[in-house]
Amino acid sequence: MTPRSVLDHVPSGFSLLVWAAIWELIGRFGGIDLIPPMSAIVAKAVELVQTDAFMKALAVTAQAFGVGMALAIVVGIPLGVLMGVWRPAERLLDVWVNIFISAPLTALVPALMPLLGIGQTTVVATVFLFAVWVLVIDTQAGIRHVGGSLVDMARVFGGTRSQIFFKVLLPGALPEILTGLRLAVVRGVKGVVIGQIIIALLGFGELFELYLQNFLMEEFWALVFVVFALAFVLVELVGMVERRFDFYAGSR
Amino acid sequence: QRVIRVGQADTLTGHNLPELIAMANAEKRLGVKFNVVALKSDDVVFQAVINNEIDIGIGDAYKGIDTLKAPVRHFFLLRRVAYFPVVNSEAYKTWKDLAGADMAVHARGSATEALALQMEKANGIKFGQISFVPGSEVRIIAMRRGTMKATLLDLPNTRKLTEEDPKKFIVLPVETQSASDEIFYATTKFIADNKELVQVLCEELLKSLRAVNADPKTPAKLRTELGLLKDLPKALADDITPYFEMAVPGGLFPTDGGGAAAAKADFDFLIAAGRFKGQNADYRVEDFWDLAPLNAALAKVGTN
Amino acid sequence: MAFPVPASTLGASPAADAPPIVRVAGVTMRYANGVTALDGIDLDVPRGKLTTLLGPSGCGKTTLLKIIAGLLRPTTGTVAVNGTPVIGPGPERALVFQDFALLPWATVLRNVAFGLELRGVAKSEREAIAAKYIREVGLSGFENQYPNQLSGGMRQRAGLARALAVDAEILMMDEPFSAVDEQMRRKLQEDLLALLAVEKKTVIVVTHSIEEAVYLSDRVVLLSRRPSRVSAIRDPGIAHDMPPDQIRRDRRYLDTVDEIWDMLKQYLQ
Amino acid sequence: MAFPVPASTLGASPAADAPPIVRVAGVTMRYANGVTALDGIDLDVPRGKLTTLLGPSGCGKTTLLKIIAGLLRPTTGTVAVNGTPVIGPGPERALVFQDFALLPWATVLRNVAFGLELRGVAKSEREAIAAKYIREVGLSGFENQYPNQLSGGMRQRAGLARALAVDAEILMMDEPFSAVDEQMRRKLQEDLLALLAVEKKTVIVVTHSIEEAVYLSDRVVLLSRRPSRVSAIRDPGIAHDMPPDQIRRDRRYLDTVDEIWDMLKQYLQ
Amino acid sequence: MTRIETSRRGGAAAPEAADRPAAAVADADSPAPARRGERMRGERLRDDGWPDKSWRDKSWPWQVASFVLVLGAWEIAGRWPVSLAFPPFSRVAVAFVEMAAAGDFGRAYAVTLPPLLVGIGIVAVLGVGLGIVMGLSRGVEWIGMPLMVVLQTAPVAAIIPLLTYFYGVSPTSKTAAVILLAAPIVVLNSYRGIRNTNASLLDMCRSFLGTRIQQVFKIMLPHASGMIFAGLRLGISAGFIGVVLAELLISPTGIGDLISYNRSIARYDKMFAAILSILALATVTLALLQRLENRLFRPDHAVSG
Ligand SMILES: Nc1ncnc2c1ncn2[C@@H]1O[C@H](COP(=O)(O)OP(=O)(O)OP(=O)(O)O)[C@@H](O)[C@H]1O
Ligand SMILES: Nc1ncnc2c1ncn2[C@@H]1O[C@H](COP(=O)(O)OP(=O)(O)OP(=O)(O)O)[C@@H](O)[C@H]1O
Ligand SMILES: [Mg+2]
Ligand SMILES: [Mg+2]
Repeated sequence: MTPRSVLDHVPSGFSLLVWAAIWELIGRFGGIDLIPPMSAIVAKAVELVQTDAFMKALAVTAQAFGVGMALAIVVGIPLGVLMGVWRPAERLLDVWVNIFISAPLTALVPALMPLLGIGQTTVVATVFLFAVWVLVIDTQAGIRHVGGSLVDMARVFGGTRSQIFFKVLLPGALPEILTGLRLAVVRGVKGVVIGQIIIALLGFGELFELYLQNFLMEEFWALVFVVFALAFVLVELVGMVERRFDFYAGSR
Repeated sequence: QRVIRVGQADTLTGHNLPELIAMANAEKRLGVKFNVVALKSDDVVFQAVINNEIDIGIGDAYKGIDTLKAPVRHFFLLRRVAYFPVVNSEAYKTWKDLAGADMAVHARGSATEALALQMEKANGIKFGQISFVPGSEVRIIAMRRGTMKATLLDLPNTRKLTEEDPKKFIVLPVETQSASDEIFYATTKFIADNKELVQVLCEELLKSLRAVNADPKTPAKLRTELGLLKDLPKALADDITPYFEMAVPGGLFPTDGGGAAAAKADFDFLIAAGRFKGQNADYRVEDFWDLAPLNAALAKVGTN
Repeated sequence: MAFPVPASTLGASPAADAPPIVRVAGVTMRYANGVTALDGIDLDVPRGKLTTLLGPSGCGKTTLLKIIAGLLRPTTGTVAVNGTPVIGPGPERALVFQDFALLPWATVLRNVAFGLELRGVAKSEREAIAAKYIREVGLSGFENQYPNQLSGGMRQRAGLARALAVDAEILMMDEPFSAVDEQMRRKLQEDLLALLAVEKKTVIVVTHSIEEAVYLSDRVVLLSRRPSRVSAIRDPGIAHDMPPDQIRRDRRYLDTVDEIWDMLKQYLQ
Repeated sequence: MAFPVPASTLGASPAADAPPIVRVAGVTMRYANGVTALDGIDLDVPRGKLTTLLGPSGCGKTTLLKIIAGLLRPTTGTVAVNGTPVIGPGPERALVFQDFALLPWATVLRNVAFGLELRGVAKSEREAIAAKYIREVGLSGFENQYPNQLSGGMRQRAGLARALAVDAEILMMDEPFSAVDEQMRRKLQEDLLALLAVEKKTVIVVTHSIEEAVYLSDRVVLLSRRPSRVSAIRDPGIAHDMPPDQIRRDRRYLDTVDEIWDMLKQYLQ
Repeated sequence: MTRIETSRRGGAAAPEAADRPAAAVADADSPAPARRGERMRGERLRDDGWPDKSWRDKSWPWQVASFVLVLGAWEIAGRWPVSLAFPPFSRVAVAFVEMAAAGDFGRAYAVTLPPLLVGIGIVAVLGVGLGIVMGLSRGVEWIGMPLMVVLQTAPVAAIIPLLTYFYGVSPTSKTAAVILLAAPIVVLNSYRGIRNTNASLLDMCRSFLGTRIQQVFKIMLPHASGMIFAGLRLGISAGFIGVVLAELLISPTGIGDLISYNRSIARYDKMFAAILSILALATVTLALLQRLENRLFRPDHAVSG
């Protein structure tokens, strides 16, 4: 086998093991006190997830994330639908949605604090702000995608407005809505972490700060990896649903 | 059960045990619950207090009271300033060398910042930039790595660093410090509405601090007894007693709750730091402190 | 209104005398962006016959079909079906789409029954009807497949079954076979003629293919370049009971194809 | 190697005796995913003639063309051009793509000159050559347009000009007209024949359209369903100097179309 | 074997479906659900999957209405007031002018922008380079792709304070923060741009005897330029986030200081003016980049299609 075809048979995610090994070596022999060996981090991560402190932080974080995402969904999808079906709404809001989707929203977070206080509300708002725009844009794009002959078809066969909306537009936009949801989850996770560490030291933010200020590097990295793993699993879950509906994304 | 929200600008560690112990005891006497939250910085704590999101702040509110005329008063001095200017001797040897150099301190609005400003004045120099790096532990790492050349460190970390490499890390001469680092404060309304609570808290703080001063092992012991900070990582738990064994002889914990004398000293300090304009006489203690609860508490538990 | 048959019409269709099922009168269509697609179209569609609309690309064939379907409102002019003015889609008209317009998330069965579903027909009833037409178009056995599991030809069969299932008088098709490959197209054409011999409908087909138009139609309507008008009408007069390869060798078929090609060639480039 | 002409071949082509320009011998193609597209193809392409590959959808026509073009390597078997085995693309072969394969960011002029650009021909020279072929395919005046400003037919003309510009002996076309509309297709077919009368090339065309194949070709190669083999070869023997509408009425044309249609029909559905 | 096939074997760890049709999703963090061959109605889709907004209805009544609507809503909410910490737009506008006149912005951006520019510059050169190499070499792809995907999903914001350990409180830390946030997206987009090169264009190039080098420079790079620039835009957007985060988390300087200082002294109008300034700066920068891209690489986007 050529080296090329060897690679064909190794799943590409496996290269992460190579990186982990490099990390382990740096951790052991690199003499950088900030980078403990990977093995120690993993051991610490196992320990960490069993502590009360972690569970409490997880609960606080999950709550902020859940409420923020729920708000983003409740606001984002209808807004996207509105902008998809009603031209004036799109013309009025399109610019703003596009500004906010790429704006450094982080700068807005400090402003939320005097507005909403130092508690969960601000973190919820941060999650919401990070997640909502991509949902709006993708929902809108999804609705647009269905726009063509499927709607005409439903009209020809005598569909009413609500039939067209529920039987054609919504299921038709589902692939994009799910893509939007997945991207919103990625952004929402960023939002919850940024919110927690910029504003109030809540949940994981508090743990990060505690470990960092006291130079507990094993705990710090363990938490980084655990949070990553949680985010990854969440994103993959949405991704799985998304792939289930993806088969018709190219054929509407 | 009533919850009293207390805010401070750091994550909770063993260093906070004296006040945690006091609050735990006060809880038992008052039937309330103290809920301590850690916020990003001192100015966030102050804002939270004036916005009524937090009942009691730990830190200081001098600047806020001065500029905003905020209805906030200090009522108990918890910890004095004990920070030392540590420099990398390969870069700087005297105060004069620090002119134009970067100086790292804890946080905006913190005592370390004021201290840095005071040092500029006292030595007739101007730092290049004062940058904010929260956590003495973080700053000593940066000092070790050479990415930071001058900073203010608390007592234990100063010792740690200078003992590690006495040639490389030196402490520049400073006048004895008597300024406050962390003070309990609240809105006038809160203090007025909760006279008993504030007084009891002061009493318990006095008792707790006196106990710590008498035996630096007390915090670690009481932590287990009272079940405080249960989730503290082991490395931090092990550090509790060494910290107090160093901090107590350094005179960090006052036994009298501060009061007028502390306020006057703070005015001097803030004026020297350039954060207050004018002279000591221009500032009145009662604009910044509500001495009544402390005095009542002292009357109850004795003036030592 | 004068029926615009040019003098050169070959073979008079007998249907031209019966009242037309669709009458398009003075229809002009100007889109919001200023494009004038149709410019005064007058057209009668004979009942029970297959009429094709043929014209250069972009001339407005789809536009005209959508206006007849009631999906678009003309800027001026009227369309009447059975004497009643068209103000929107109606149950007497059904459409077959160029891109099939099947719901990708629904099975063939549900897709074929979808027109009935929208009309509120009960599930068991509409599925029985759908099953019948699925058989008729030759899709038996594929009821529970999804459109992406079908070939282009099969998808168009499903689209046709859906249009047949609602039992409309008029079947309209916008380039029904242009998205399937040539050989399948030929097969579908033959099958369509066989099916129509049974189903007896009025059919309006839009196409680009001259051969297809002449092969399928009782009447071919030629549109000019945009802004388009009816430039000629031909009734090939081919007996559709001949075998397909006979038709394709028929003099009249070949002549009509050539004549139309000569007319349309001028519009290209 | 035996030349696989079935007994039923109509009209022996005189070129069959001359040495073939392309000789495909025992070519089998098995894709990595296990699909066997071609199963022992033997085929000679006569020099200076137009040969079409015809077969049901997915049978492996594109695969075979790509193998001849040197873009794919067959699993077994060989292809020889002028007696030299093919190991990759060569200057004697040029391809016209179904999806045009024009660089969207380049003007028509640069696109047409692109083959020469890749060969390092100097800018002024290659643009002169390109301009000539742009004229020849009827695109004059569009030199500085971008592909997105052209219609499908015009894009395919640009693709054709690009293939002509490199002056290859063999021109290969994969469904060259399937992405343009019927009428434009017919026009392009006629123009292609006119062009080839001047340019004298060996041409291999892949198509789905029986009419197109018979109309254009000196030789039609029929492929069976996948895994595909050569199922028949027909040389329609039509004189291409007849006017197009004459060809389409020619007995031999019509007979060949019908015969091929009868053979291919079995592969549908 | 055509190259498109190999590109379908995306990273197993990719949180987005790497087996999508080519150019399906611009990247895991971008709002571009456009699929291959699909066109949004009335909206041109560029082949990098980004809706090309240049067609957008620029008629001024709608633009004016849009601004009046949003800024008006802000003004009303501010005057109502929703909160004392939420000044109306007019006050913020005044504060903005004051601060601009006083040179506050000049001073702040003199501190904020250099690390941002340096970081983006580094990412633009090295990140795009790495992405391209990853797209061209299976080996580099295998080793690099999953790492980039991880970096993109990981809570990188938490790591930013750690940078002080490495680089102290210097502009270097901020530069590192910018790179950390911007690099994954830029690398991944460049990679996907190369990988999703239209297979038929590659075949065309090969059949006209293009060399590998010609294939890369005449086909892949121009073709990927859309995705690469989309990545750069996302990267710049992430870079802005990075520099603001660094200024808020590591040490308040520059625009981050302007925001947190004005908050700490309760000058909310000035705080919002500072926030507004960076939002506007980011928006304008991204818009300009889009123009530049069209001008440099895709002249065909400028003409009507
Ligand atoms: N919604 C619309 N808005 C503006 N112009 C339109 C719209 N739909 C179609 N047009 C324009 O109207 C003209 C006729 O379009 P139409 O689709 O009816 O032509 P067609 O004959 O069906 O074309 P084809 O042969 O390509 O299917 C075209 O020039 C087209 O660009
Ligand atoms: N790269 C590939 N990998 C695996 N299978 C392939 C590949 N390319 C083509 N095939 C399969 O090989 C068979 C022949 O494909 P090919 O494209 O050559 O057929 P075709 O005759 O050109 O089809 P069409 O008429 O649709 O153009 C098909 O079944 C196809 O699915
Ligand atoms: Mg049309
Ligand atoms: Mg093919």
